[in-house]
Amino acid sequence: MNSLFHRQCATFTMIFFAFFLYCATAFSEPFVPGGDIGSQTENGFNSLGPVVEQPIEFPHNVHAGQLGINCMYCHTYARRAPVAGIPRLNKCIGCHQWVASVKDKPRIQQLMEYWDKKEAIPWKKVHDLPDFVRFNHERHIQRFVFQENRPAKEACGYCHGDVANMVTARRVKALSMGWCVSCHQKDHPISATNSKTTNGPNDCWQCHK
Amino acid sequence: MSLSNLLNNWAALRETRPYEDQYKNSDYKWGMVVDLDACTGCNACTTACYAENNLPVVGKETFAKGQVMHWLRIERYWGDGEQLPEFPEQGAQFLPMMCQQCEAAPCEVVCPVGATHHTPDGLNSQVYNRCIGSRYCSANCPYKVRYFNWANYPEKAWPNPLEMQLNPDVTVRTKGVMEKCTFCVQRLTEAKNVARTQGRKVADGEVTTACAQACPASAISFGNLADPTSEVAKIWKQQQVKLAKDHQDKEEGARGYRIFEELRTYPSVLYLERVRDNEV
Amino acid sequence: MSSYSNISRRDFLRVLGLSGAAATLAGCGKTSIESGQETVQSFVQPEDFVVPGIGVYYASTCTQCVSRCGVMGRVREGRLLKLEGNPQSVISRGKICALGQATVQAQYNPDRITSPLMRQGGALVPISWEKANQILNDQLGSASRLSGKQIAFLTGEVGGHQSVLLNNFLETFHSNHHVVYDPLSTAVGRSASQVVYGVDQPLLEIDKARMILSFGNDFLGVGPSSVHMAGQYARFRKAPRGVLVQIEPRMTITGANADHWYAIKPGTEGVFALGVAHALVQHSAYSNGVPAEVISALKAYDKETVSAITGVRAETIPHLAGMLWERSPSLVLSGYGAESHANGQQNAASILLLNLILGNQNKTLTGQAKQPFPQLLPSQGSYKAFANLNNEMSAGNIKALLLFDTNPVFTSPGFMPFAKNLSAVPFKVAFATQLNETSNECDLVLPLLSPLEDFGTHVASYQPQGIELGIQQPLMTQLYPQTRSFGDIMLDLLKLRGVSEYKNFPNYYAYIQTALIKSKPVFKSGLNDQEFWEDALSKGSLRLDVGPSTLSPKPNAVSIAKPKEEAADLILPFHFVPSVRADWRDGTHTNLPWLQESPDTLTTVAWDSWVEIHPSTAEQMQIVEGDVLEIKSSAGSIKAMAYLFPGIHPDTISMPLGQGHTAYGRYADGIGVNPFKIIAPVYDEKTGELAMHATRVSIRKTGERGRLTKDEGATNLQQGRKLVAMVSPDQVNLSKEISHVVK
Amino acid sequence: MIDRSEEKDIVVEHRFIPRDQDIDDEIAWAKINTDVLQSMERPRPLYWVIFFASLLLFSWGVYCEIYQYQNGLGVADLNNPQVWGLYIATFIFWIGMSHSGTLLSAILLIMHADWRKPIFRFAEAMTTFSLMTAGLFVLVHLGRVWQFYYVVAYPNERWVWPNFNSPLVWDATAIGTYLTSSVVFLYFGMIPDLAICRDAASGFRKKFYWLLSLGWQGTDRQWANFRVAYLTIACFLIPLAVSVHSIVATDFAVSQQPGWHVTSFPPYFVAGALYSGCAAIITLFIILRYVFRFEAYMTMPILDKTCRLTFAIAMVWTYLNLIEYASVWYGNDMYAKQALIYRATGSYAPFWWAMNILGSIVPFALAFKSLRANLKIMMVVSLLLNLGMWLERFMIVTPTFAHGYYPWTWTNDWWPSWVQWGIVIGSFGWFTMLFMLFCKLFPTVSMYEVKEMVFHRKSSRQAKK
Repeated sequence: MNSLFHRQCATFTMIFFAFFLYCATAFSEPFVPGGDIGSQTENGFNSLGPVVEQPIEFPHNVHAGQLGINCMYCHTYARRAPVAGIPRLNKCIGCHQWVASVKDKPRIQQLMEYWDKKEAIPWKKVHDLPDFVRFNHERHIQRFVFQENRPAKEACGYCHGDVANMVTARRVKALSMGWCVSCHQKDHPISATNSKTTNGPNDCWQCHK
Repeated sequence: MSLSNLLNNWAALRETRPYEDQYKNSDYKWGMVVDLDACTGCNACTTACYAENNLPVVGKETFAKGQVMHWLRIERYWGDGEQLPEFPEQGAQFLPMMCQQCEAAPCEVVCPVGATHHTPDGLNSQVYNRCIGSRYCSANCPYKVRYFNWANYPEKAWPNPLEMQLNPDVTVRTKGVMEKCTFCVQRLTEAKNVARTQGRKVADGEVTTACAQACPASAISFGNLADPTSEVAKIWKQQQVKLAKDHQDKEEGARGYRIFEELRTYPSVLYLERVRDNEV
Repeated sequence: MSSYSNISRRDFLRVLGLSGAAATLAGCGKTSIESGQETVQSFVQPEDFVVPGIGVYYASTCTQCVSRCGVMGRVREGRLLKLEGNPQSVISRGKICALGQATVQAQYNPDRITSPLMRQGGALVPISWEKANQILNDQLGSASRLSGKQIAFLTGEVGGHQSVLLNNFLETFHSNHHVVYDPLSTAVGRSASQVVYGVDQPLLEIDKARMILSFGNDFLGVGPSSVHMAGQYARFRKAPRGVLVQIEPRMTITGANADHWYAIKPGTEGVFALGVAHALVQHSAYSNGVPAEVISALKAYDKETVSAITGVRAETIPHLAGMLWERSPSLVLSGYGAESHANGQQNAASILLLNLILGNQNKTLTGQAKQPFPQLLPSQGSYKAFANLNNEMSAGNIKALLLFDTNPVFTSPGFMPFAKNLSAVPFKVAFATQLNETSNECDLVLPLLSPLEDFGTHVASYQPQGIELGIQQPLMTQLYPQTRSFGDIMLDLLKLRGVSEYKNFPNYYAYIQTALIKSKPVFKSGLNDQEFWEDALSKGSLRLDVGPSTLSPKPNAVSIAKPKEEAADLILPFHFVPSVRADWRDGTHTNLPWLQESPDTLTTVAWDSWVEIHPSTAEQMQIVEGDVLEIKSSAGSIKAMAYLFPGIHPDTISMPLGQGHTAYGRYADGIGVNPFKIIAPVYDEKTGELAMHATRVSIRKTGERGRLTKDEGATNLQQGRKLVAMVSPDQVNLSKEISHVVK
Repeated sequence: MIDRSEEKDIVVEHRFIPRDQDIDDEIAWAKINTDVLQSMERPRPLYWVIFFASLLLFSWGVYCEIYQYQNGLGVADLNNPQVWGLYIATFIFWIGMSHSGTLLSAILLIMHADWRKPIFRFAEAMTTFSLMTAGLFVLVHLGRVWQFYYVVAYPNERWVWPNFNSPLVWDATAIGTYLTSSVVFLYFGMIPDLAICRDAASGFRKKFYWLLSLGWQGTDRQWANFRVAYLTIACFLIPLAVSVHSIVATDFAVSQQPGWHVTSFPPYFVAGALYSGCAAIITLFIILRYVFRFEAYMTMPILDKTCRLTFAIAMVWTYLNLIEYASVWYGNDMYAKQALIYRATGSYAPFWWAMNILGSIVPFALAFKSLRANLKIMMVVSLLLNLGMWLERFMIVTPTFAHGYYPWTWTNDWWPSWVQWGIVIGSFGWFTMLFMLFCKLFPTVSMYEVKEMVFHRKSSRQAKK
């Protein structure tokens, strides 16, 4: 009992020191949030985002994987619009009316039904940023695919993950602010030929609207 | 986030005053000119602003409390002194007042969370989702052009199907955040994006704000001050108003001025004096 | 019934429309990252120029007022977001007014009616179109026994092919009983300029004038083409800078922009004009060309007499005369304020006489271009015709009344028992997008497409430059499947009447398409029919560049009476001047929230009615702002809060028209009071039009005090700050300036 | 329970204290313990009445806050020029209150003014509680209080710092530090007394005090450590106290508003803070003295000293106040001058005059010995002074917004809504509640320091002989 008082003091001091040390280290080293998400999803999936029920269970693994179709063949708006967009129905039909082999597959049947009804397919958003965020696919595609000549799979994959191995797309990256900023602060070569590098814009209004 | 990062930007953080030719080498510095001689006070600009920027209609009671949200307001004065004239014999004095996008903005320095800051284009940004609603910026704004969401306006402002009019490029602000005129930044961003893809700068007249586009008397003109060939840059030059000066030495005949220049806010909005014939 | 499936663009509009509804719910403050909550924009087979996230503009024509500006709408994800002026239209020159902007809210108004309504047991209940057509067939079908004067069509200033179909429909009853009621009709002014120039509405070249002397003409506010004239005004202000002098009892927007503004006794504008004329004809340069009897008649108008009558300082008259003398060409305008009095036409004529003396005709004042489509011109309203209709109704001669684009129950003066007579009419059909005081009283209400969902053709009655035939086209797919185009309904009615030549028109769209393609020769277009049509749609108008015609004025047509001073009225001491707000007009637009919220520019009051009273008068009567006053005229009385307003003649009080709705949707109902109801039965001697500004009233403090909903703070002065700096023209060098006015 | 029969002779008990002594140095140490501990015994019904009254006020404030939280700050009738209203005014008021404790316990400690010893404990408690109240107002006035942590500089997922230019960030930091350190200081200073309580108490109370007293035994070693630590914290606290209110002053001085942009604001605010703090001490002094029968410790001479101190500070404040007016009046800033004239003549003039009279004229009552000796008058005076100080804060915030640079937004008739009043009143309830709890849980008079005082006085008196 007698010496309790000093030990108590010591404990206090040690706690304080520990805290200061933590702050010092934390502030001097950038705090990198997990590139792969855990807590970001509502119904906490440890490595993948939630499975999204789509009107048609679209097999990315077949189109992007086995057939190796370029992302931007279907998501054609990505290079010229803020949103990558979903291929218009007649694009799907454009190919599938000639693909006899799968004509009787249930998915294709569904597809044809929509086409006959001349009705747009109500696809669900998988990578849905908050409404105050202005993300522009065009800028990123222009920079990384057309200027740096990276393969679309890599450029798109950085945010969308390895879609070629998914059936319907799932969100695999945090897409949180720190996650964006961590990349915007890196230096990227301005083009494949040029060794000069710049980092992404750090101005709030580039992404916040 | 890193300390080094902070220390590197410390100088920029403390830089609160523009200097000569600050925007010489940058692509854009958005600026505006309002010709008070042409302005007829018709309210077209204010309505255009409501339409473009998702401004909520607050209704009678809230309006009466002084909680209206017009980013751009038309002020009407009967005289410049402190004595009301018997008859306004030279007409009324109209003043379209929006955020002046100050170069040394009093609001920027005081925001605790940096929700309002200066963009490379010389705009005075407002990041809604960062704002915690301390209202210090509004307290410190000499022009009182910052508007606070005193209630959750979206709840009542757009009964279905009125909400179909909302502009998807502009956030709908909810309870407790500050907002203000943005020089229609969504239009600027779009124009810059198009220009950049084509590997060029935004050309003069390619983009303009909603108010300038609507104004039937073309009293408002908007453009890029960093580009000396643009219309606004020419007008600023011809009116001998320098962005980075807090008092202008002009010769006779120029009628450009900035409001509260002596407070060293360095606004980006140039007003042209209202010409009225005294002999009449 | 009316499907435009034959045009591909309509397809994409419809498909987008479907998912558009889903898209709207986004953008409303979602602050977290989601997956699988919202649907993506997806199309079946859109046009190539349709890219998600990027807006597309379509041209159309604004129908909010008679100007008929060319507009274009920004459409994204199938919904119309915003209206802009169409740069290809010479009327709007790419500009747009507040009223035009707000059309979007008429389109998305939550109070629109979405299906036909029928009166059952006093209340209006929704019915199907089959039922509605059934009723129409019974009442107006080929079996109908109505004829001649028994059926009447009461509309606003409807024009284009709408009026063509309408009149053809009436013809099938051997009736020409198309009554146009515009409560703010300019009939007096038109008749006056008929007298002086032989034309209805001469062309004003404001930008050419070096001085404008305007007697209550609000060309910047409620002028015939205010957006265009605002542009002209801006050029008029550039070097060589013109001078604007406004003379009126209550300051209008135009008056607020004048170099000098004079308050004058209401109704004495003509006298003042003759005073100026008298001062002018002293100089030989002006007297020649003016008939001798006019000059002799002017003798009586020496400046002292005039000053005594008008209450304007005597020395003003020679001063203004001198200015007109040195600043030629000038332009003298008479306005609604001067025309709406018992001596209205007299006033207007004497004012216009000044132009003749100054020789402005064919300089700043020319005739409009020759109109190739007179049948498409909007039919002009007149109070007289409306009053006659009212009498017929009370006599019970009207068996069926069709109403479109007008709200007489609200806008008819209080002394006229129109509502009562209306209820007596056996069959009343209203064509409406939204219920109002009038359609509420009807037996059948047919839901219309909003102007932004409908096709149409428009020829403005005032053509500022050449001829522009505005084409109105849908900017988005229709919100409510049950709503229909007025044109379609008229076509159906005509088919019901068994008129053969309309059989081959499936819908109004096809009708106007054919009609316009038929008129191709007039436009000397080299394109083939389809190209011609597509071109017209994409431009939003068909243009014909023809120069203005010359005016041949008749000076001696103006009769000049002896000047007489009106006796002071002791019971009703005040003149009552109802003011017209450019974006409210007669109250047709007070249901649009933006226009309610935007403060009146001169008083900064919003969401309310108010009584403008001069500070000196208020001081005498110990009235302060917010005092509830009772305004009493021979026709009735209303209550509203006082607002101290220096821009008004001390003997005059003023209230804005347009408020005081009782059944016009959530944004208009219960806001303010309706001054139409206290207008006294005073008529213009020559034309018999109702004199809107001739009412005399008395003021009584009720003792209540409220707080006006207004934008201005505790002061309306600059308090020594340099906010709106004023400078006189000789101190600035306008010619050196870079003008940024759209040509 | 105390036997109330002896009340009369207790009331006149100060008679036998010689005039030149602050305290009767013959008083027995055991008596000190019993006297102080009796204040912590089972409360009288009146206590509960007051306690629940203040609890009621507080819960009313809570209700108002919830209502405002749900419907947005609009319900407080704040508007474009009037963005802050009563919240910030009352915030400054409470921050000001908090300075008294530090003044008495730390500054006077350094200056070896030992008459502070009987009264500094409750002053410190006051400090802590008023700081807690002030902190609440910061949160209450935020538009999105659920995001308040954006202000704190900590390593976060968003990779953004707060804006270090903003006085509000300084505020958050300074107040946070000040609050923690005053709590530590208060607690630390109590440890020996808590040990006494531990020894006196029984049952669960014993456990409670046993835990808090950290095994204090009063050995020489402990006393030595204790003294050093206590002095250290005191020295640490003094600059903090000064800085806190200077920073609160910079909230205004840094900004542009006419009437705020004044360099003399920091000292002006600090003076005002000490001023209101001392006034509050006088109030509580009189109350405690009466309620707990502390006449033997909170003696008239000590009150006399406190009053004189207060008067001195009041004069400093008055001086700085006049400086502010003068510098505006003789300066050529037209806007500031207009604002000043508006305060003196505009629609808020009555408050302005009241503020000046209460702040600069009323304190002269403290200059008269006879008045100082009269508890009732002192009570009234001290309350008036605090009212004046609250009005000062109100005058700083509201009229400035009502008459800023921009005439279009001038307002003459702005008045806070019931929600604002509710929350302000609630804060007083909250403060009273906490303080009353403190009085019953902890010794409001520092027993060991009083013993020291008595001992020193006695020994020095004998030395004089």
